[in-house]
Amino acid sequence: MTNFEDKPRLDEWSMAMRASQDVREGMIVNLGMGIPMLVSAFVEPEREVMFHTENGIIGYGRVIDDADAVDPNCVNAGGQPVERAPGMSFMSHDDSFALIRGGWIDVTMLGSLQVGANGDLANYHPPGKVVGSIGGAQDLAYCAKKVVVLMTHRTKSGASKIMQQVDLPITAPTCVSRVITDIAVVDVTPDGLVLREVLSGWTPDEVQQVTDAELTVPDDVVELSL
Amino acid sequence: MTNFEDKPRLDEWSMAMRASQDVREGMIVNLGMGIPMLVSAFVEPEREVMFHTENGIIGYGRVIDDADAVDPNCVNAGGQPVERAPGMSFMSHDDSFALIRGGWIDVTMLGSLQVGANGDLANYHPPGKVVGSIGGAQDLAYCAKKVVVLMTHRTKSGASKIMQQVDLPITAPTCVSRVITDIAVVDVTPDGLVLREVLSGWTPDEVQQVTDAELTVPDDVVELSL
Amino acid sequence: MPVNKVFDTFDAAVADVVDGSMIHVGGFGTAAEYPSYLIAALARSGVSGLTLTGNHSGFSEDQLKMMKDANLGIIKYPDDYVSPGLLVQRGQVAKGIYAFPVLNRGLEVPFETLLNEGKVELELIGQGSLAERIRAARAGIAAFYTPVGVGTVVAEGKEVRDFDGRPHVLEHALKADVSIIRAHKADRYGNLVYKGTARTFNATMAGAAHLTIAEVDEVVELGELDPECIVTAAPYVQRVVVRPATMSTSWETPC
Amino acid sequence: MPVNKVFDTFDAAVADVVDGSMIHVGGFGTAAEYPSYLIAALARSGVSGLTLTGNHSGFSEDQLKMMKDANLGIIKYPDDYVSPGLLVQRGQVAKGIYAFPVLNRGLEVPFETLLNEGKVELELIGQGSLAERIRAARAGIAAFYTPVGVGTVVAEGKEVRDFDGRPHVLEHALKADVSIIRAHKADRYGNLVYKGTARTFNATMAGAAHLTIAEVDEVVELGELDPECIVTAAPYVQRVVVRPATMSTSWETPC
Repeated sequence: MTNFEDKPRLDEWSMAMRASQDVREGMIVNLGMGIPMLVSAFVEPEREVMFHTENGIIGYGRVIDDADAVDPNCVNAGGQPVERAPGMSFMSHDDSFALIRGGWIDVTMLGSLQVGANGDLANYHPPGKVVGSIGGAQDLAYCAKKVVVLMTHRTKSGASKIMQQVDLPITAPTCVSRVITDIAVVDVTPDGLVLREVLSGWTPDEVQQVTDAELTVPDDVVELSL
Repeated sequence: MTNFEDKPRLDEWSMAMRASQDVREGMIVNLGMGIPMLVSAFVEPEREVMFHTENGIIGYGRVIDDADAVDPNCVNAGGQPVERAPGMSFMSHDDSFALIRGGWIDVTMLGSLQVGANGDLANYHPPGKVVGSIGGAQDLAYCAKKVVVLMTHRTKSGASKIMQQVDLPITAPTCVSRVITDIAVVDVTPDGLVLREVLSGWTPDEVQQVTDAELTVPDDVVELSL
Repeated sequence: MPVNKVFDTFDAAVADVVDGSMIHVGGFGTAAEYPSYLIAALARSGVSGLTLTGNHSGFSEDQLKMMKDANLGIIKYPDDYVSPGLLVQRGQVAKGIYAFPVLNRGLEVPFETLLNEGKVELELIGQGSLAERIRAARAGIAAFYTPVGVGTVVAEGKEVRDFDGRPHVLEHALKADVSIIRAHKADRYGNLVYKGTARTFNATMAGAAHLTIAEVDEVVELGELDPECIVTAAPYVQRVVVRPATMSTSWETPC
Repeated sequence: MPVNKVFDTFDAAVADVVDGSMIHVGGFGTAAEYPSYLIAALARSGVSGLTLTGNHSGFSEDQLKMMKDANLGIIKYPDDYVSPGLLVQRGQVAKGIYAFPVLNRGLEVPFETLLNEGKVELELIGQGSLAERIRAARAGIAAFYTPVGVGTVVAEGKEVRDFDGRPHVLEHALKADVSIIRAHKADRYGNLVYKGTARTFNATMAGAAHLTIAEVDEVVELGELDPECIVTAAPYVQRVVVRPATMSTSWETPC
């Protein structure tokens, strides 16, 4: 497998920016730890989205980076302080996951270690650990209406993270519907993985070369735009 | 069976007054429809009892009989307007029954059609009806720490309501621990029914004569006092 | 375009409810707790073959009139109180899932009449299991084991299993097509607060259906409801309708 | 004598917690949510062989000091923040029921060290199922079927059954001996309100044990808490202790 070291890649903020295009007005959205949490920065307040966090806020505002403005009792699941927004409410952990399990989350965006061609999600158990921490991602993966994964296309050592068959313990089977990486957007369909968008500087064939799973390239594949 | 028509009987208020002796400070108490609802009138506010009602109040105050003071959004399960009391709270119906099912009610007092010698409760299906309305008594009967029944000793036609074996559909099996009637107080024990208190004007033997179930009369049986 | 779940009329809010729907009807016992205007709108829409769930099957028009005239109890029945019994009386209901299908004494309510005639089906269930089955639907729980009801009519035909030596009955979630509920205040996102004991089954049923419609006293500005005190969170509510400033005195009047 | 659930000291409030107890430990991720003084009191009591449940197994003293010094994130760690990891580090814990037993990268927390050494037992469970199992204990539900976890490590050895064509796993209630939680305000009956996201597992765990002890910022007069806004009702709470006005800077100081 060629490494294509010299080719362009989106940084984390740009990946989040691309992902923010999938967040539409009126949606209830849950952003997992890591790159997904950056997405809210690209959703302007006028686009009225309700961001849900597992630890019990529905409808929080922007992430706060001013220590003086921080309320330690208004944080998201990643521990980031967030703004109070009009229309928000607090809830207990059981109520928060009742909301998730009941199917009321329109989209969840999660980080991952691997995604399978069948939509399997493996995001909790890094290689070499005796156990992993399954956290709150599992309920989101099983119960959100749509699961979007944001992750780099390959590991630091160059291994593909989009696998024909995942080889890490799974968080949830056949749940992912879209993967947004640093070089492409790939949809999981009943007919397998379909390449939707490719970063400028890459050809579909090159994306396939760095992807373990087989990709279908439709005629309407487009350039990934931010 | 002799009718003892000329003998004294407690009226409903007096039965409630007797029952109020079983309500002790700090208890969480649920009062069913009918005679039990009268009990709270005999619990002075200084005796800090939290009265729970199925429709979602914990800690309500006195029943209100002044139409001008009524808040239609503060009623007990019998539809009686009740006072707001310091330390009360409102809850949804699922939360209210979670509290019951979770075992947090210390005593429930219920009306009944029949009680069996084994503690069976039959209080929802009057004879002759195609169906009965099981309401909220069932959860209370299964889950309260103590179930006390308040009912007349006999039906209007003179039939015993304390039965060796109930012949109406049961609300809950073997749940009753005490029956307070208009002539006696009877405890359900592992060894059967034990007569604890007898209304003045009656002998234990006479109470047995109007009771279908067999009663044990211990040496320490006392006169029922209000 | 800002999110706005507020509908102009009750008729519009229930216009797409179809025959054969299962509907959770909020309320418990007294007039102030029922979504009267939504019940009236369903009566006007003429939708039929409904399965209703709720605490109580409700009263007929004549019974309500009688009770209003008699001023039973010391809480007065307002003129715009419409009971879920109206839908039963009008033949719009095929099945009821109730804790109180009939009154144990006194009045024969419409559901009892139709039940005796074999024209409606009844699923009798205790209040606690009814509330928990509805909550389970909201919470994505398919079924649960409760100790309540084992050995009685409500457990007939249901699985019983011991946990910690105590028998429990398996009860299934009740997810409806539509929940109609009454609340006090809403905002345009659909957040709700209730008023005292009107919380009851109304809060339980919010979100336990594909479509939840809330009848409210007032819609307030976004942010006005205290985030610590909101009882029903916005995602559970799809439509909000405000009760009219001038009381409607007939359920037949479009509203 | 009026009902009064307020205890004078944290030590007194946990004095009767015995070895081998199962304890729900409230909190989620940040310092402001944990019942730090109750955790410290359990550390001082030396009670052992505990089964702890909670979101996270927690940090060691050294790790906390490092994090305080580094001021990780922009939320500062107060000096009186004690993590449940203290109990793990001190060998008081035999088993953990956690969603986050370890950090997926970076620090090796005390629980991971002991797990690798075979000195503690782990029951791994997702946050949602953990929260619902605790809620089930509070609500008197013995077990429930959830779609979450089927086909993964958390469902191993558990019953799986189809409902509406979808497989569900049977999860059992988690009733603890003791719940230690953190709340904002209490009254002497034990009613509680929380502050923002500190509600989390604290409100979930209240009442899910035979004994619930709440660590609070303040006890207010009976009637001061709005009955529409009380989150945890009085019957669920048996003991209340107020955090000290002067911050304790060592968990070893009696308090």
